[in-house]
Amino acid sequence: MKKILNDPEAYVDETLAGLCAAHPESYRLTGDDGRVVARATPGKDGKVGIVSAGGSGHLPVFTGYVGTGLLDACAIGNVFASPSADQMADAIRAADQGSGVLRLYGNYGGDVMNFDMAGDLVEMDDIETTTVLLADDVASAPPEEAEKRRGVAGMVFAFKIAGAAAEAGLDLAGVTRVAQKTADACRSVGVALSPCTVPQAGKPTFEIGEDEMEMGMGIHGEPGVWRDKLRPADAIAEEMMDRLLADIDIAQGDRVSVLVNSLGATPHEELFILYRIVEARLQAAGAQIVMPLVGRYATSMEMTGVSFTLCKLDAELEGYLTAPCDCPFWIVK
Amino acid sequence: MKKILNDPEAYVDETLAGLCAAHPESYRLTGDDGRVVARATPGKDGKVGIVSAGGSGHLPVFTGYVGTGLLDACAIGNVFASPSADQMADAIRAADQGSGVLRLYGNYGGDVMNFDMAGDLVEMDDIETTTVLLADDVASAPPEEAEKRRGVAGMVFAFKIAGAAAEAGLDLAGVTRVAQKTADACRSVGVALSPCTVPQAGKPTFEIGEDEMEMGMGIHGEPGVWRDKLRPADAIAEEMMDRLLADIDIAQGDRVSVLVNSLGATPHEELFILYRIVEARLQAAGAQIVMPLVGRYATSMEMTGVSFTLCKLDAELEGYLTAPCDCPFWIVK
Amino acid sequence: MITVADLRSAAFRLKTAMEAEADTLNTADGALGDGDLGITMRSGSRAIAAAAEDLPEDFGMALMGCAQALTKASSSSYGTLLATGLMAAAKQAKGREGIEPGDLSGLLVAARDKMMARGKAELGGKTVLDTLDAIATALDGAQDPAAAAVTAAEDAQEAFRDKRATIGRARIFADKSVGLDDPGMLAMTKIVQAVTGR
Amino acid sequence: MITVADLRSAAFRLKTAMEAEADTLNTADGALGDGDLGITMRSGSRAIAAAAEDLPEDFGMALMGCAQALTKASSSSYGTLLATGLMAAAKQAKGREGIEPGDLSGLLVAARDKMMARGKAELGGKTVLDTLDAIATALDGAQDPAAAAVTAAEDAQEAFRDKRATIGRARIFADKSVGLDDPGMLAMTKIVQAVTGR
Ligand SMILES: Nc1ncnc2c1ncn2[C@@H]1O[C@H](COP(=O)(O)OP(=O)(O)O)[C@@H](O)[C@H]1O
Ligand SMILES: Nc1ncnc2c1ncn2[C@@H]1O[C@H](COP(=O)(O)OP(=O)(O)O)[C@@H](O)[C@H]1O
Ligand SMILES: [Mg+2]
Ligand SMILES: [Mg+2]
Ligand SMILES: [Mg+2]
Ligand SMILES: [Mg+2]
Repeated sequence: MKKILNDPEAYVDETLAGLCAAHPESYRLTGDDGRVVARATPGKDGKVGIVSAGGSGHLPVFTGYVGTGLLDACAIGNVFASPSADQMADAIRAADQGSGVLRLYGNYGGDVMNFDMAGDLVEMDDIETTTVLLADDVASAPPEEAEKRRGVAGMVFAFKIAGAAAEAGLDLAGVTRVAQKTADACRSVGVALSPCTVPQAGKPTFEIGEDEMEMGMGIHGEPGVWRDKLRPADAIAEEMMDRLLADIDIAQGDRVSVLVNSLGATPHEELFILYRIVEARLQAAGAQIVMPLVGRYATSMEMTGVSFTLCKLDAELEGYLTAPCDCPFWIVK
Repeated sequence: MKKILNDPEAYVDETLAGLCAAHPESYRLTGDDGRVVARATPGKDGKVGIVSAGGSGHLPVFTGYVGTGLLDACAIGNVFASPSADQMADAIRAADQGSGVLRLYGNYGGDVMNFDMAGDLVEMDDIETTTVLLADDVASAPPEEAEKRRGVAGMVFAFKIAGAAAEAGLDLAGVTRVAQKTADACRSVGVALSPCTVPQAGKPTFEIGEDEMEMGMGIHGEPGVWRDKLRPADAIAEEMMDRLLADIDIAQGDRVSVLVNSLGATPHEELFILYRIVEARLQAAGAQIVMPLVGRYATSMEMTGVSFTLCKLDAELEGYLTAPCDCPFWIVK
Repeated sequence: MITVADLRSAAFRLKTAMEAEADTLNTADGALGDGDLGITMRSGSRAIAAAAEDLPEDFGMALMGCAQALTKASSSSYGTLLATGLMAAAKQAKGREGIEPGDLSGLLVAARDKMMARGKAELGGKTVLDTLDAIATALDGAQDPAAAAVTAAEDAQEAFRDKRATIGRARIFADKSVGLDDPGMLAMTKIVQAVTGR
Repeated sequence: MITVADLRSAAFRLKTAMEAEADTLNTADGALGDGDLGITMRSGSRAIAAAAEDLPEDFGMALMGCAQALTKASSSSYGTLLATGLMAAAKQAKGREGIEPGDLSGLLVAARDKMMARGKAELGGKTVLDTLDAIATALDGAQDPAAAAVTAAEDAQEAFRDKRATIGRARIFADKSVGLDDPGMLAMTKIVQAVTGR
């Protein structure tokens, strides 16, 4: 949990400076106070814009996914903190190509309130906006209250699929419909083994024993479902799959994509060990796995742990999922 | 430093099983005991084969870089341990398309001895082989003994550039020459903040204080140049650049690629913070940065730390570096 | 009359208090949430204190200046809600040199209502709204407004302690929240203590 | 005569010793290297002990069986060198039912030379080669070969302790290596102690 940084207050601005310096062909820093990342080359005129926003500390989420077939712009807050309504309004303006903008982001109080305020602000610019919230973390509320759930790694599928729909030329209502269908089709669950440190807080987000793990923990260290001794990889994966499959119907012949995601420190080696069980469970359910993603797609800096996301596909979603996209963190050809 | 695993003895085989299950379009497990990863679709007939080998625990190095415009096959040992000569021989055979095979790997005693033995073994199969060793870690020996240095992340440039040269149709001597030129053009240095745990050892590779860092540490926890209190990011980056620039001539107008690499746990956010200094130093030297790489290209599982690699380019190397490649961990279009 | 000068010194007291309480608030928020409330209040109050150096003479505009400083510094749920409330109060106080203690209750009601609309939450949900509501009621005709406000905040916090959280991150752990102070209520108690100097 | 039965029981003693010494050897290797020598020797000796269950009657072929088991289990520098040495000795002993104590020195010389070729290293470099060389010399005409071998290994380890490493990972830290045992020499001392039962 050791960090390489300068002044904690500068963590985000220095990160963004480096991000845009390393990838000037992809990213452009904009907004009143440089907290908006937009595509270096904007999408084509008349394309529906897609904008996201949220706290820093989750790379490639959020800013990393600004790119062709993905997001048009993104407002980014301090680590684990929402950007301001003004910054979000700047991002909406940067994303607009004259056909309206979809706000696509995770269900967290601060983000929702500020994006609502941002929507009010851009009404004056005559930019039409819609909203789709990701609320995919099954550990954060029972199915009856599914709309209250936290948004986690399912976001990645929504960015990809909605981004491809916008690139394909759907209008705002169409892109919004596809994004909502994706959000509805995603279920995630996470497990954490060790915390990360928010630079401005200077100490770990939670404490946990050297031999413990927590099931269902949130990406900012929000409490999970249980905490107990560290279990073997296969047992962890089985329980995560139990929880996901209990929450979504996967039937014989269904086509499903899956994301086995490291929260940061957990290495690829261990993701692949877990993937064996994910694959076996989906095969046992009769499902066909489409374009599995294994890697660091939505992180919590140096947190140790993983999340699984299932995204149940229909032909429309599958077409957009497998369509081309291009950003420094994710290329689909 | 907590791990998600089953039986430590099964760590590598389960990792490989998951790797190939998740990416069957890219990888095929082969070899007598399943410790060789080869391209799912072999390179075209007559292409020079490129083979690598080394210990597990460094994903995407080594097996991850099997792919178009990269490696043809790779033998993989236990975590941080060389594969056997038999396994390497199997990998050489899998890489051969009738025009000989380049052995391209890092300078470690066990790997060298076994790859030498493997070369003897495949002589009977009439497969011509050559060898290029990466010895890019400037912290591991003074310039006078440069050939004794450890091989670290510079390997990634060598895989990419030699891979493109082979794809372009160069013969074995040509691919070997290009690979050697790349190896000669690379300099790396690493810094570690916290160790990783080798599953079979069950405890961290080294001990280090909560407020300490080590400059020049090796990717298996081999000792570095100094150990001291953790310094600010910019100071760390400056010293790493000092060490690299002292070891290679970078003059006005030179074209240089750079890899800012996480050893595992260090998040992208911090790599970008460091990148600011890397860019500033290269710009100050008058160099033009080409295709900078920032991410997890060569890891030590969950180790916290970073390495920098400079790769000084001429027109030939730059052409191959920026040529297309495709594996699940790295796509260049 | 409460003037901009009073607002300014209250801002400085707030900053001092929030520097000191940051860890406590982070910990309270970390029990069921993301543990950032101390950071929010520390950077928010620093920003307000910095803005306080040159606030306009108009009391309403001065409140608006505080709200904008807060918005720039912190956009967590709590920071956004506080800024929303401050703006609502600012609107009412606009054009005046200062406010009378008797105006306080009305300003708080305005803030509370706007915050309910922004956060889409009801009273009784164990949030900062309930503290504000209790203070507004207590201030209505109070002899010693400062004392009344502090007591009302402390009492509300205690009264809700054994209830279940219904809003925000803590809602997910409603059962565990019984017996724990809502971090936003706790923060409001500390804010009121600091600005009144009690 | 030393027979395959003796070899088998030596293999079991070796496994027991290496299970016990794994941490010590990892630590010694970790001081200047990658800390895996204990893992190498533990998995290597486990594999040899497993192979020992059914070794062929031919002493040379039996040695070859041990070498192959070692190769499959461990390919670190040390494992590879030991296997190389075993194979060289195996070649010399091929076709015989057993070996005489008087043959031991010659077998060790053969092993040592093949290992020098494989590792491209010289004698005097503070490696396992120096221990093997010392043992080979001590065994030449020894009355009590077991005692002579153990003493030679221990003495070599001590004699080289204050020299600088010249080979392998430790070479990079030659200055720091002064005063530290070479891990490969340490391991060979423990191997000799285990196989002789001294
Ligand atoms: N929608 C809401 N309405 C009213 N109060 C709320 C709301 N959401 C959060 N709060 C208050 O804010 C406090 C948490 O603030 P904060 O830590 O900033 O939230 P977060 O980190 O989840 O954005 C809660 O204890 C509660 O008092
Ligand atoms: N080239 C060599 N020639 C002779 N002995 C060597 C050589 N390389 C290593 N050794 C011996 O092996 C020991 C280290 O073994 P090991 O830990 O397996 O190395 P590594 O982990 O670097 O592959 C050293 O202490 C030394 O005695
Ligand atoms: Mg919070
Ligand atoms: Mg928060
Ligand atoms: Mg070693
Ligand atoms: Mg080793």
